[in-house]
Amino acid sequence: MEVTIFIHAADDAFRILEKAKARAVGLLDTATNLTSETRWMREKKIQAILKGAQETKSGFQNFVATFVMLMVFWALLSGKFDTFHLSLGVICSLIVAYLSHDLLFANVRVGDGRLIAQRFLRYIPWLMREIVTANFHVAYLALSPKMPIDPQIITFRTKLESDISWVTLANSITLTPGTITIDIEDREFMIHALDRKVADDLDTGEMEDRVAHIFMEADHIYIQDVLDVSRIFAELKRGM
Amino acid sequence: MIVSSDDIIIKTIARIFVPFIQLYALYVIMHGHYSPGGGFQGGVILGASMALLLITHGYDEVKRRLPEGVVMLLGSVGVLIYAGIGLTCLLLGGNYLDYSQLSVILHVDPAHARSLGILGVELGVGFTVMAVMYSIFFDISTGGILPEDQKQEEKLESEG
Amino acid sequence: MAYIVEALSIVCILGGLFFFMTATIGLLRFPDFFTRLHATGKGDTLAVFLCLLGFAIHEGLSLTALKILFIAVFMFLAQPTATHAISRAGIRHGLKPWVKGEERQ
Amino acid sequence: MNEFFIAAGLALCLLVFLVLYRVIFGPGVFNRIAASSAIGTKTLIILLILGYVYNRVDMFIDISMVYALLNFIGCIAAAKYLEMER
Repeated sequence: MEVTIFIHAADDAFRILEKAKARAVGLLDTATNLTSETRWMREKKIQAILKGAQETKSGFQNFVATFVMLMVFWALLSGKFDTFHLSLGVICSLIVAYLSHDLLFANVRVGDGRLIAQRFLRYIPWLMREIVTANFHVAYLALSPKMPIDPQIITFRTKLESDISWVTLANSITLTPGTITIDIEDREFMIHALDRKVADDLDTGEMEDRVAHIFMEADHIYIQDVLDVSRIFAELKRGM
Repeated sequence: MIVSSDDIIIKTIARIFVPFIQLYALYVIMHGHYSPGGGFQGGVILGASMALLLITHGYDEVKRRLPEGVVMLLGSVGVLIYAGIGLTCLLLGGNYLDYSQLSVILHVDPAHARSLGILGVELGVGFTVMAVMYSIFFDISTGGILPEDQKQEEKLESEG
Repeated sequence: MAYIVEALSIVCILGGLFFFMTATIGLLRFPDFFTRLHATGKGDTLAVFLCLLGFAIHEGLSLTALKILFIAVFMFLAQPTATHAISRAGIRHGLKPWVKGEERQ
Repeated sequence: MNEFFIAAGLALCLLVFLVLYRVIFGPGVFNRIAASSAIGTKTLIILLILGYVYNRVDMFIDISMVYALLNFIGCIAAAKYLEMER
Protein backbone atom coordinates (compact mmCIF):
# COMPACT_ATOMS: atom_id res chain seq x y z
CA MET A 1 0.00 0.00 0.00
CA GLU A 2 2.60 2.47 1.03
CA VAL A 3 4.81 1.31 -1.79
CA THR A 4 2.13 1.96 -4.40
CA ILE A 5 1.49 5.42 -2.94
CA PHE A 6 5.20 6.14 -3.05
CA ILE A 7 5.43 4.96 -6.65
CA HIS A 8 2.45 7.13 -7.61
CA ALA A 9 4.01 10.11 -5.88
CA ALA A 10 7.32 9.53 -7.65
CA ASP A 11 5.48 9.25 -10.98
CA ASP A 12 3.62 12.48 -10.34
CA ALA A 13 6.82 14.22 -9.35
CA PHE A 14 8.55 13.05 -12.50
CA ARG A 15 5.61 14.15 -14.64
CA ILE A 16 5.60 17.59 -13.01
CA LEU A 17 9.32 17.93 -13.46
CA GLU A 18 9.03 16.85 -17.11
CA LYS A 19 6.31 19.43 -17.73
CA ALA A 20 8.32 22.14 -15.98
CA LYS A 21 11.37 21.27 -18.07
CA ALA A 22 9.42 21.37 -21.31
CA ARG A 23 7.91 24.71 -20.33
CA ALA A 24 11.28 26.15 -19.38
CA VAL A 25 12.81 25.03 -22.68
CA GLY A 26 9.91 26.57 -24.60
CA LEU A 27 10.28 29.78 -22.65
CA LEU A 28 14.00 30.02 -23.29
CA ASP A 29 13.40 29.29 -26.96
CA THR A 30 10.88 32.09 -27.34
CA ALA A 31 13.10 34.43 -25.40
CA THR A 32 16.13 33.78 -27.60
CA ASN A 33 13.94 33.95 -30.67
CA LEU A 34 12.46 37.27 -29.69
CA THR A 35 15.73 38.87 -28.66
CA SER A 36 17.48 37.83 -31.84
CA GLU A 37 14.51 39.04 -33.84
CA THR A 38 14.48 42.34 -31.99
CA ARG A 39 18.17 42.83 -32.42
CA TRP A 40 17.94 42.08 -36.10
CA MET A 41 15.01 44.43 -36.55
CA ARG A 42 16.73 47.12 -34.57
CA GLU A 43 19.92 46.84 -36.56
CA LYS A 44 17.94 46.99 -39.74
CA LYS A 45 16.04 50.04 -38.52
CA ILE A 46 19.19 51.86 -37.46
CA GLN A 47 20.75 51.04 -40.79
CA ALA A 48 17.69 52.36 -42.56
CA ILE A 49 17.78 55.58 -40.56
CA LEU A 50 21.49 56.08 -41.12
CA LYS A 51 21.13 55.37 -44.79
CA GLY A 52 18.07 57.59 -45.05
CA ALA A 53 20.01 60.51 -43.67
CA GLN A 54 22.61 60.18 -46.39
CA GLU A 55 20.69 58.75 -49.27
CA THR A 56 18.81 61.28 -51.33
CA LYS A 57 16.34 60.35 -53.95
CA SER A 58 17.44 60.96 -57.48
CA GLY A 59 16.65 64.32 -59.01
CA PHE A 60 14.36 62.82 -61.58
CA GLN A 61 12.12 61.15 -58.98
CA ASN A 62 11.83 64.42 -57.12
CA PHE A 63 11.01 66.19 -60.36
CA VAL A 64 8.20 63.78 -61.20
CA ALA A 65 6.74 63.88 -57.68
CA THR A 66 6.81 67.69 -57.63
CA PHE A 67 5.27 67.81 -61.08
CA VAL A 68 2.37 65.56 -60.07
CA MET A 69 1.65 67.56 -56.91
CA LEU A 70 1.77 70.86 -58.77
CA MET A 71 -0.46 69.53 -61.52
CA VAL A 72 -3.11 68.49 -58.99
CA PHE A 73 -2.86 71.92 -57.38
CA TRP A 74 -3.27 73.58 -60.77
CA ALA A 75 -6.35 71.51 -61.62
CA LEU A 76 -7.94 72.47 -58.30
CA LEU A 77 -7.10 76.15 -58.77
CA SER A 78 -8.14 76.43 -62.39
CA GLY A 79 -11.33 74.38 -62.42
CA LYS A 80 -11.31 74.28 -66.22
CA PHE A 81 -10.66 70.87 -67.66
CA ASP A 82 -10.53 71.54 -71.40
CA THR A 83 -7.42 70.71 -73.40
CA PHE A 84 -6.15 74.27 -73.72
CA HIS A 85 -6.13 75.01 -69.98
CA LEU A 86 -4.78 71.59 -69.05
CA SER A 87 -1.89 71.98 -71.47
CA LEU A 88 -1.19 75.42 -70.01
CA GLY A 89 -1.14 73.72 -66.62
CA VAL A 90 1.32 71.10 -67.83
CA ILE A 91 3.66 73.78 -69.17
CA CYS A 92 3.47 75.88 -65.99
CA SER A 93 3.99 72.86 -63.73
CA LEU A 94 7.01 71.83 -65.79
CA ILE A 95 8.52 75.31 -65.46
CA VAL A 96 7.97 75.46 -61.70
CA ALA A 97 9.10 71.86 -61.19
CA TYR A 98 12.29 72.67 -63.10
CA LEU A 99 12.89 75.80 -61.05
CA SER A 100 12.29 74.24 -57.65
CA HIS A 101 12.31 70.46 -57.80
CA ASP A 102 14.86 70.21 -55.00
CA LEU A 103 12.92 72.46 -52.64
CA LEU A 104 9.82 70.45 -51.87
CA PHE A 105 11.66 67.22 -51.11
CA ALA A 106 14.90 68.62 -49.76
CA ASN A 107 15.62 66.25 -46.88
CA VAL A 108 13.18 63.41 -46.89
CA ARG A 109 13.83 60.75 -44.31
CA VAL A 110 13.26 57.11 -44.76
CA GLY A 111 9.88 55.94 -43.56
CA ASP A 112 6.47 54.90 -44.73
CA GLY A 113 4.91 58.00 -46.23
CA ARG A 114 1.36 56.73 -45.98
CA LEU A 115 1.74 55.85 -42.32
CA ILE A 116 3.18 59.29 -41.57
CA ALA A 117 0.28 60.96 -43.37
CA GLN A 118 -2.20 58.81 -41.46
CA ARG A 119 -0.63 59.65 -38.11
CA PHE A 120 -0.47 63.32 -39.03
CA LEU A 121 -4.18 63.35 -39.82
CA ARG A 122 -4.86 61.72 -36.46
CA TYR A 123 -2.74 64.39 -34.76
CA ILE A 124 -4.82 67.25 -36.16
CA PRO A 125 -7.99 66.79 -34.00
CA TRP A 126 -5.87 66.83 -30.84
CA LEU A 127 -4.15 69.99 -32.08
CA MET A 128 -7.51 71.61 -32.86
CA ARG A 129 -8.70 70.93 -29.33
CA GLU A 130 -5.53 72.48 -27.96
CA ILE A 131 -5.96 75.53 -30.20
CA VAL A 132 -9.52 76.09 -29.03
CA THR A 133 -8.36 75.76 -25.41
CA ALA A 134 -5.56 78.23 -26.14
CA ASN A 135 -7.99 80.75 -27.56
CA PHE A 136 -10.29 80.55 -24.58
CA HIS A 137 -7.22 80.97 -22.38
CA VAL A 138 -6.21 84.12 -24.25
CA ALA A 139 -9.79 85.37 -24.17
CA TYR A 140 -9.95 84.83 -20.42
CA LEU A 141 -6.64 86.63 -19.88
CA ALA A 142 -7.58 89.52 -22.15
CA LEU A 143 -11.00 90.04 -20.63
CA SER A 144 -10.15 89.52 -16.95
CA PRO A 145 -9.65 92.84 -15.19
CA LYS A 146 -6.56 91.85 -13.18
CA MET A 147 -4.80 89.90 -15.92
CA PRO A 148 -3.07 87.12 -13.93
CA ILE A 149 0.10 86.62 -15.98
CA ASP A 150 3.67 85.97 -14.94
CA PRO A 151 5.68 85.65 -18.17
CA GLN A 152 8.92 83.76 -18.25
CA ILE A 153 11.34 82.31 -20.77
CA ILE A 154 12.21 78.63 -20.60
CA THR A 155 14.53 76.52 -22.72
CA PHE A 156 14.61 72.82 -23.35
CA ARG A 157 16.55 70.42 -25.54
CA THR A 158 14.66 68.35 -28.01
CA LYS A 159 15.33 64.80 -29.09
CA LEU A 160 13.79 65.24 -32.53
CA GLU A 161 16.06 65.00 -35.53
CA SER A 162 14.62 66.27 -38.79
CA ASP A 163 13.70 69.80 -39.76
CA ILE A 164 10.09 69.02 -40.61
CA SER A 165 9.45 67.61 -37.15
CA TRP A 166 11.09 70.65 -35.56
CA VAL A 167 8.78 72.87 -37.54
CA THR A 168 5.74 70.82 -36.55
CA LEU A 169 6.74 70.96 -32.90
CA ALA A 170 7.52 74.68 -32.97
CA ASN A 171 4.27 75.62 -34.68
CA SER A 172 2.29 73.35 -32.38
CA ILE A 173 3.93 75.03 -29.38
CA THR A 174 3.02 78.44 -30.77
CA LEU A 175 -0.59 77.39 -31.22
CA THR A 176 -1.11 75.69 -27.85
CA PRO A 177 -2.13 77.56 -24.69
CA GLY A 178 0.20 80.12 -23.22
CA THR A 179 3.42 79.40 -25.10
CA ILE A 180 5.18 80.72 -28.21
CA THR A 181 8.42 79.51 -29.73
CA ILE A 182 10.96 82.31 -29.90
CA ASP A 183 14.09 80.63 -31.17
CA ILE A 184 15.65 77.33 -32.12
CA GLU A 185 19.39 77.04 -31.87
CA ASP A 186 21.22 73.74 -31.87
CA ARG A 187 18.16 71.73 -30.85
CA GLU A 188 17.58 74.19 -28.02
CA PHE A 189 14.05 75.54 -28.03
CA MET A 190 13.51 78.93 -26.43
CA ILE A 191 9.93 79.31 -25.28
CA HIS A 192 8.07 82.34 -23.95
CA ALA A 193 5.40 81.14 -21.50
CA LEU A 194 2.65 83.19 -19.94
CA ASP A 195 2.86 81.64 -16.49
CA ARG A 196 4.55 78.96 -14.43
CA LYS A 197 1.81 76.38 -14.98
CA VAL A 198 1.93 76.23 -18.77
CA ALA A 199 5.72 76.08 -18.62
CA ASP A 200 5.49 73.02 -16.38
CA ASP A 201 2.89 71.49 -18.69
CA LEU A 202 5.29 71.85 -21.58
CA ASP A 203 8.13 70.26 -19.66
CA THR A 204 6.27 66.96 -19.42
CA GLY A 205 7.06 66.55 -23.11
CA GLU A 206 3.75 65.11 -24.20
CA MET A 207 3.67 67.09 -27.41
CA GLU A 208 7.22 66.16 -28.27
CA ASP A 209 6.35 62.49 -27.90
CA ARG A 210 3.35 62.92 -30.14
CA VAL A 211 5.41 64.65 -32.84
CA ALA A 212 8.12 61.99 -32.54
CA HIS A 213 5.44 59.36 -32.96
CA ILE A 214 4.18 61.00 -36.16
CA PHE A 215 7.55 61.20 -37.85
CA MET A 216 8.82 57.91 -36.37
CA GLU A 217 11.79 59.42 -34.64
CA ALA A 218 13.89 59.09 -31.52
CA ASP A 219 11.67 57.20 -29.12
CA HIS A 220 10.01 55.20 -31.85
CA ILE A 221 12.75 52.56 -31.66
CA TYR A 222 12.44 52.33 -27.89
CA ILE A 223 8.69 51.90 -28.09
CA GLN A 224 9.14 49.03 -30.49
CA ASP A 225 11.58 47.43 -28.04
CA VAL A 226 9.20 47.78 -25.14
CA LEU A 227 6.47 46.10 -27.13
CA ASP A 228 8.77 43.15 -27.91
CA VAL A 229 9.81 42.77 -24.29
CA SER A 230 6.21 42.80 -23.22
CA ARG A 231 5.66 39.65 -25.24
CA ILE A 232 8.43 37.91 -23.27
CA PHE A 233 6.86 39.04 -20.03
CA ALA A 234 3.50 37.65 -21.09
CA GLU A 235 5.13 34.33 -21.89
CA LEU A 236 6.79 34.28 -18.48
CA LYS A 237 3.52 35.03 -16.75
CA ARG A 238 1.74 32.26 -18.59
CA GLY A 239 4.51 29.85 -17.61
CA MET A 240 4.27 30.53 -13.89
CA MET B 1 24.33 91.16 -48.56
CA ILE B 2 21.82 88.51 -47.65
CA VAL B 3 23.11 85.23 -46.35
CA SER B 4 21.09 82.11 -45.73
CA SER B 5 18.90 82.39 -42.65
CA ASP B 6 19.92 80.19 -39.75
CA ASP B 7 16.32 79.83 -38.64
CA ILE B 8 15.20 76.33 -39.48
CA ILE B 9 11.47 77.07 -39.19
CA ILE B 10 11.30 79.92 -41.67
CA LYS B 11 13.60 78.05 -44.01
CA THR B 12 11.49 74.91 -44.02
CA ILE B 13 8.19 76.72 -44.38
CA ALA B 14 9.57 78.79 -47.26
CA ARG B 15 10.90 75.64 -48.88
CA ILE B 16 7.44 74.11 -48.82
CA PHE B 17 5.59 77.26 -49.89
CA VAL B 18 7.73 78.58 -52.74
CA PRO B 19 6.76 76.08 -55.50
CA PHE B 20 3.07 76.53 -54.77
CA ILE B 21 3.38 80.31 -54.71
CA GLN B 22 5.14 80.23 -58.07
CA LEU B 23 2.46 78.00 -59.56
CA TYR B 24 -0.21 80.29 -58.16
CA ALA B 25 1.51 83.28 -59.76
CA LEU B 26 1.56 81.52 -63.12
CA TYR B 27 -2.13 80.68 -62.63
CA VAL B 28 -2.90 84.35 -62.04
CA ILE B 29 -0.96 85.31 -65.18
CA MET B 30 -2.59 82.67 -67.38
CA HIS B 31 -6.16 83.25 -66.21
CA GLY B 32 -5.98 87.01 -66.58
CA HIS B 33 -9.07 87.22 -68.74
CA TYR B 34 -11.34 85.32 -66.30
CA SER B 35 -10.19 86.51 -62.91
CA PRO B 36 -9.07 89.89 -61.55
CA GLY B 37 -5.42 88.98 -62.02
CA GLY B 38 -3.31 89.53 -65.03
CA GLY B 39 0.26 90.02 -66.00
CA PHE B 40 1.12 92.69 -63.48
CA GLN B 41 -0.29 90.98 -60.39
CA GLY B 42 1.09 87.60 -61.34
CA GLY B 43 4.50 89.10 -62.00
CA VAL B 44 4.49 90.74 -58.60
CA ILE B 45 3.65 87.44 -56.89
CA LEU B 46 6.37 85.65 -58.87
CA GLY B 47 8.87 88.32 -57.84
CA ALA B 48 7.70 88.05 -54.23
CA SER B 49 8.24 84.30 -54.26
CA MET B 50 11.81 84.83 -55.45
CA ALA B 51 12.24 87.47 -52.74
CA LEU B 52 11.05 84.96 -50.14
CA LEU B 53 13.59 82.45 -51.42
CA LEU B 54 16.31 85.11 -51.34
CA ILE B 55 15.44 86.11 -47.77
CA THR B 56 15.40 82.59 -46.46
CA HIS B 57 17.93 80.66 -48.51
CA GLY B 58 20.43 83.35 -49.28
CA TYR B 59 22.01 84.77 -52.42
CA ASP B 60 23.83 81.69 -53.73
CA GLU B 61 20.80 79.44 -53.74
CA VAL B 62 18.74 81.93 -55.74
CA LYS B 63 21.54 82.66 -58.16
CA ARG B 64 21.91 78.96 -58.88
CA ARG B 65 18.23 78.79 -59.81
CA LEU B 66 17.80 82.02 -61.72
CA PRO B 67 21.03 83.80 -62.67
CA GLU B 68 21.10 87.55 -63.23
CA GLY B 69 21.60 87.16 -66.96
CA VAL B 70 18.49 85.02 -67.33
CA VAL B 71 16.47 87.56 -65.38
CA MET B 72 17.61 90.40 -67.62
CA LEU B 73 16.87 88.24 -70.66
CA LEU B 74 13.36 87.48 -69.36
CA GLY B 75 12.67 91.16 -68.80
CA SER B 76 13.73 92.08 -72.33
CA VAL B 77 11.89 89.14 -73.89
CA GLY B 78 8.74 90.19 -72.04
CA VAL B 79 8.87 93.67 -73.54
CA LEU B 80 9.64 92.13 -76.92
CA ILE B 81 6.55 89.87 -76.75
CA TYR B 82 4.36 92.80 -75.78
CA ALA B 83 5.67 95.12 -78.49
CA GLY B 84 5.82 92.30 -81.02
CA ILE B 85 2.16 91.43 -80.66
CA GLY B 86 1.22 95.09 -80.84
CA LEU B 87 3.31 95.69 -83.95
CA THR B 88 2.00 92.54 -85.63
CA CYS B 89 -1.51 93.90 -85.21
CA LEU B 90 -0.33 97.22 -86.63
CA LEU B 91 1.24 95.48 -89.64
CA LEU B 92 -1.92 93.46 -90.27
CA GLY B 93 -3.84 96.67 -90.73
CA GLY B 94 -5.45 97.21 -87.34
CA ASN B 95 -4.70 99.46 -84.38
CA TYR B 96 -1.88 98.85 -81.93
CA LEU B 97 -2.82 95.75 -79.86
CA ASP B 98 -5.97 95.15 -81.91
CA TYR B 99 -5.96 91.42 -81.21
CA SER B 100 -8.74 90.42 -83.55
CA GLN B 101 -6.43 91.06 -86.53
CA LEU B 102 -4.30 88.12 -85.33
CA SER B 103 -6.93 85.68 -86.57
CA VAL B 104 -5.32 85.87 -90.03
CA ILE B 105 -2.03 84.41 -88.78
CA LEU B 106 -3.40 82.03 -86.16
CA HIS B 107 -6.17 80.62 -88.43
CA VAL B 108 -8.86 80.91 -85.75
CA ASP B 109 -11.95 83.07 -85.39
CA PRO B 110 -11.46 86.66 -84.09
CA ALA B 111 -12.90 86.02 -80.59
CA HIS B 112 -10.51 83.16 -79.95
CA ALA B 113 -7.65 85.15 -81.46
CA ARG B 114 -8.42 87.98 -79.07
CA SER B 115 -8.15 85.74 -76.02
CA LEU B 116 -4.90 84.21 -77.29
CA GLY B 117 -3.49 87.67 -77.96
CA ILE B 118 -4.41 88.81 -74.45
CA LEU B 119 -2.73 85.71 -73.05
CA GLY B 120 0.48 86.49 -74.93
CA VAL B 121 0.51 90.11 -73.81
CA GLU B 122 -0.09 89.13 -70.20
CA LEU B 123 2.72 86.62 -70.39
CA GLY B 124 5.08 89.33 -71.61
CA VAL B 125 3.95 91.80 -68.97
CA GLY B 126 4.24 89.16 -66.26
CA PHE B 127 7.80 88.22 -67.19
CA THR B 128 8.90 91.84 -67.37
CA VAL B 129 7.33 92.78 -64.05
CA MET B 130 8.80 89.72 -62.40
CA ALA B 131 12.28 90.47 -63.73
CA VAL B 132 12.16 94.12 -62.73
CA MET B 133 10.76 93.38 -59.25
CA TYR B 134 13.38 90.74 -58.69
CA SER B 135 16.30 92.83 -59.86
CA ILE B 136 15.16 95.84 -57.83
CA PHE B 137 14.97 93.70 -54.71
CA PHE B 138 18.28 92.12 -55.60
CA ASP B 139 20.05 95.44 -56.07
CA ILE B 140 18.64 96.90 -52.87
CA SER B 141 19.59 93.85 -50.83
CA THR B 142 23.12 93.61 -52.19
CA GLY B 143 23.71 97.33 -52.32
CA GLY B 144 24.59 96.98 -56.00
CA ILE B 145 27.76 95.05 -55.24
CA LEU B 146 27.69 91.42 -56.21
CA PRO B 147 30.05 88.85 -54.67
CA GLU B 148 31.72 88.14 -58.00
CA ASP B 149 32.52 91.85 -58.34
CA GLN B 150 34.09 91.77 -54.91
CA LYS B 151 36.13 88.72 -55.86
CA GLN B 152 37.32 90.39 -59.05
CA GLU B 153 38.30 93.51 -57.17
CA GLU B 154 40.21 91.47 -54.62
CA LYS B 155 41.96 89.64 -57.43
CA LEU B 156 42.88 92.91 -59.12
CA GLU B 157 44.15 94.33 -55.86
CA SER B 158 46.25 91.26 -55.14
CA GLU B 159 47.66 91.32 -58.66
CA GLY B 160 48.39 95.02 -58.85
CA MET C 1 -32.00 71.86 -44.26
CA ALA C 2 -30.93 75.11 -45.87
CA TYR C 3 -31.71 76.92 -42.63
CA ILE C 4 -29.49 74.56 -40.65
CA VAL C 5 -26.57 75.15 -43.03
CA GLU C 6 -27.04 78.91 -42.88
CA ALA C 7 -27.26 78.82 -39.10
CA LEU C 8 -24.11 76.72 -38.90
CA SER C 9 -22.16 79.14 -41.08
CA ILE C 10 -23.47 82.12 -39.09
CA VAL C 11 -22.40 80.46 -35.84
CA CYS C 12 -18.92 79.81 -37.26
CA ILE C 13 -18.50 83.40 -38.44
CA LEU C 14 -19.75 84.76 -35.13
CA GLY C 15 -17.24 82.58 -33.32
CA GLY C 16 -14.54 83.92 -35.60
CA LEU C 17 -15.60 87.49 -34.84
CA PHE C 18 -15.53 86.76 -31.11
CA PHE C 19 -11.96 85.45 -31.27
CA PHE C 20 -10.93 88.40 -33.47
CA MET C 21 -12.33 90.65 -30.76
CA THR C 22 -10.49 88.91 -27.93
CA ALA C 23 -7.27 88.95 -29.96
CA THR C 24 -7.67 92.69 -30.54
CA ILE C 25 -8.39 93.38 -26.88
CA GLY C 26 -5.39 91.28 -25.96
CA LEU C 27 -3.25 93.21 -28.40
CA LEU C 28 -4.36 96.44 -26.79
CA ARG C 29 -4.25 95.37 -23.14
CA PHE C 30 -1.26 93.05 -22.72
CA PRO C 31 1.80 94.67 -21.18
CA ASP C 32 4.59 94.02 -23.67
CA PHE C 33 5.51 92.90 -27.16
CA PHE C 34 5.86 89.16 -26.47
CA THR C 35 2.62 88.84 -24.56
CA ARG C 36 0.86 90.76 -27.34
CA LEU C 37 2.18 88.21 -29.80
CA HIS C 38 0.42 85.54 -27.74
CA ALA C 39 -2.86 87.30 -28.48
CA THR C 40 -2.39 87.78 -32.22
CA GLY C 41 -0.58 84.55 -32.98
CA LYS C 42 -3.19 82.28 -31.47
CA GLY C 43 -6.31 84.39 -31.73
CA ASP C 44 -6.02 85.32 -35.38
CA THR C 45 -5.26 81.77 -36.48
CA LEU C 46 -8.40 80.27 -35.03
CA ALA C 47 -10.52 83.31 -35.92
CA VAL C 48 -9.49 83.23 -39.57
CA PHE C 49 -10.03 79.48 -39.64
CA LEU C 50 -13.53 79.78 -38.18
CA CYS C 51 -14.50 82.60 -40.54
CA LEU C 52 -13.24 80.70 -43.58
CA LEU C 53 -15.04 77.56 -42.38
CA GLY C 54 -18.23 79.58 -42.16
CA PHE C 55 -17.77 80.88 -45.71
CA ALA C 56 -17.01 77.38 -47.00
CA ILE C 57 -20.16 76.00 -45.37
CA HIS C 58 -22.19 78.86 -46.83
CA GLU C 59 -20.66 78.18 -50.25
CA GLY C 60 -21.49 74.48 -50.24
CA LEU C 61 -19.57 71.87 -52.20
CA SER C 62 -17.74 73.73 -54.95
CA LEU C 63 -14.34 74.77 -56.22
CA THR C 64 -14.59 78.11 -54.44
CA ALA C 65 -15.08 76.35 -51.12
CA LEU C 66 -11.97 74.31 -51.86
CA LYS C 67 -10.00 77.48 -52.54
CA ILE C 68 -11.26 78.93 -49.25
CA LEU C 69 -9.97 75.84 -47.48
CA PHE C 70 -6.63 76.33 -49.25
CA ILE C 71 -6.42 79.77 -47.68
CA ALA C 72 -7.26 78.21 -44.31
CA VAL C 73 -4.43 75.67 -44.61
CA PHE C 74 -2.06 78.40 -45.73
CA MET C 75 -2.95 80.61 -42.79
CA PHE C 76 -2.52 77.67 -40.41
CA LEU C 77 1.06 77.25 -41.53
CA ALA C 78 1.88 80.91 -42.11
CA GLN C 79 0.49 82.59 -39.00
CA PRO C 80 2.61 80.73 -36.39
CA THR C 81 5.65 81.09 -38.63
CA ALA C 82 5.19 84.83 -38.94
CA THR C 83 4.69 85.11 -35.18
CA HIS C 84 7.86 83.15 -34.61
CA ALA C 85 9.81 85.28 -37.11
CA ILE C 86 8.81 88.56 -35.46
CA SER C 87 9.45 87.32 -31.93
CA ARG C 88 12.87 85.98 -32.94
CA ALA C 89 13.77 89.30 -34.55
CA GLY C 90 12.63 91.03 -31.38
CA ILE C 91 14.76 88.96 -29.06
CA ARG C 92 17.79 89.24 -31.35
CA HIS C 93 17.27 92.97 -31.51
CA GLY C 94 17.61 93.08 -27.75
CA LEU C 95 14.04 93.48 -26.57
CA LYS C 96 13.65 92.50 -22.90
CA PRO C 97 10.57 90.45 -22.02
CA TRP C 98 8.29 92.00 -19.42
CA VAL C 99 8.36 90.35 -16.01
CA LYS C 100 5.74 90.54 -13.30
CA GLY C 101 5.76 93.74 -11.30
CA GLU C 102 7.33 95.95 -13.94
CA GLU C 103 5.60 98.89 -15.47
CA ARG C 104 3.76 98.10 -18.70
CA GLN C 105 5.36 99.31 -21.90
CA MET D 1 -27.66 86.57 -45.09
CA ASN D 2 -26.48 89.67 -46.93
CA GLU D 3 -27.29 91.93 -43.99
CA PHE D 4 -25.38 89.61 -41.69
CA PHE D 5 -22.33 89.78 -43.94
CA ILE D 6 -22.46 93.57 -44.00
CA ALA D 7 -22.75 93.68 -40.21
CA ALA D 8 -19.79 91.31 -39.82
CA GLY D 9 -17.73 93.44 -42.22
CA LEU D 10 -18.55 96.59 -40.26
CA ALA D 11 -17.57 94.86 -37.01
CA LEU D 12 -14.26 93.85 -38.55
CA CYS D 13 -13.68 97.42 -39.74
CA LEU D 14 -14.22 98.60 -36.16
CA LEU D 15 -11.66 96.05 -34.95
CA VAL D 16 -9.21 97.28 -37.59
CA PHE D 17 -9.57 100.79 -36.21
CA LEU D 18 -8.89 99.47 -32.71
CA VAL D 19 -5.72 97.74 -33.91
CA LEU D 20 -4.73 100.94 -35.67
CA TYR D 21 -4.12 102.39 -32.20
CA ARG D 22 -1.25 99.92 -31.75
CA VAL D 23 0.13 100.75 -35.19
CA ILE D 24 0.20 104.49 -34.46
CA PHE D 25 1.13 104.65 -30.78
CA GLY D 26 2.67 101.23 -30.20
CA PRO D 27 6.07 101.67 -28.60
CA GLY D 28 8.76 100.50 -30.95
CA VAL D 29 8.74 99.09 -34.45
CA PHE D 30 8.01 95.51 -33.39
CA ASN D 31 4.61 96.30 -31.93
CA ARG D 32 3.80 98.11 -35.14
CA ILE D 33 4.74 95.12 -37.29
CA ALA D 34 2.72 92.72 -35.16
CA ALA D 35 -0.29 95.02 -35.29
CA SER D 36 -0.07 95.55 -39.05
CA SER D 37 0.11 91.80 -39.57
CA ALA D 38 -3.04 91.48 -37.47
CA ILE D 39 -4.70 94.10 -39.68
CA GLY D 40 -3.69 92.03 -42.70
CA THR D 41 -5.52 88.95 -41.46
CA LYS D 42 -8.64 90.99 -40.76
CA THR D 43 -8.48 92.55 -44.22
CA LEU D 44 -8.38 89.07 -45.72
CA ILE D 45 -11.77 88.31 -44.20
CA ILE D 46 -13.14 91.74 -45.12
CA LEU D 47 -12.21 91.11 -48.76
CA LEU D 48 -14.08 87.80 -48.77
CA ILE D 49 -17.10 89.50 -47.20
CA LEU D 50 -16.96 92.14 -49.95
CA GLY D 51 -16.97 89.31 -52.46
CA TYR D 52 -20.15 87.88 -50.94
CA VAL D 53 -21.83 91.28 -50.80
CA TYR D 54 -21.09 91.96 -54.48
CA ASN D 55 -21.78 88.33 -55.49
CA ARG D 56 -18.31 87.96 -57.02
CA VAL D 57 -16.70 85.50 -54.62
CA ASP D 58 -14.73 83.61 -57.28
CA MET D 59 -12.99 86.87 -58.13
CA PHE D 60 -12.40 88.19 -54.64
CA ILE D 61 -11.06 84.86 -53.41
CA ASP D 62 -8.00 85.27 -55.64
CA ILE D 63 -7.44 88.77 -54.32
CA SER D 64 -7.65 87.65 -50.72
CA MET D 65 -5.27 84.77 -51.38
CA VAL D 66 -2.73 87.19 -52.83
CA TYR D 67 -3.28 89.44 -49.83
CA ALA D 68 -2.58 86.59 -47.43
CA LEU D 69 0.59 85.69 -49.34
CA LEU D 70 1.94 89.22 -49.46
CA ASN D 71 1.11 89.77 -45.79
CA PHE D 72 3.15 86.70 -44.86
CA ILE D 73 6.10 87.57 -47.09
CA GLY D 74 6.13 91.17 -45.93
CA CYS D 75 6.12 90.06 -42.31
CA ILE D 76 9.05 87.69 -42.84
CA ALA D 77 10.97 90.33 -44.79
CA ALA D 78 10.49 92.95 -42.08
CA ALA D 79 11.60 90.48 -39.43
CA LYS D 80 14.69 89.58 -41.42
CA TYR D 81 15.55 93.24 -41.97
CA LEU D 82 15.22 94.12 -38.28
CA GLU D 83 17.29 91.10 -37.36
CA MET D 84 20.08 92.17 -39.70
CA GLU D 85 19.97 95.78 -38.58
CA ARG D 86 21.21 95.04 -35.06
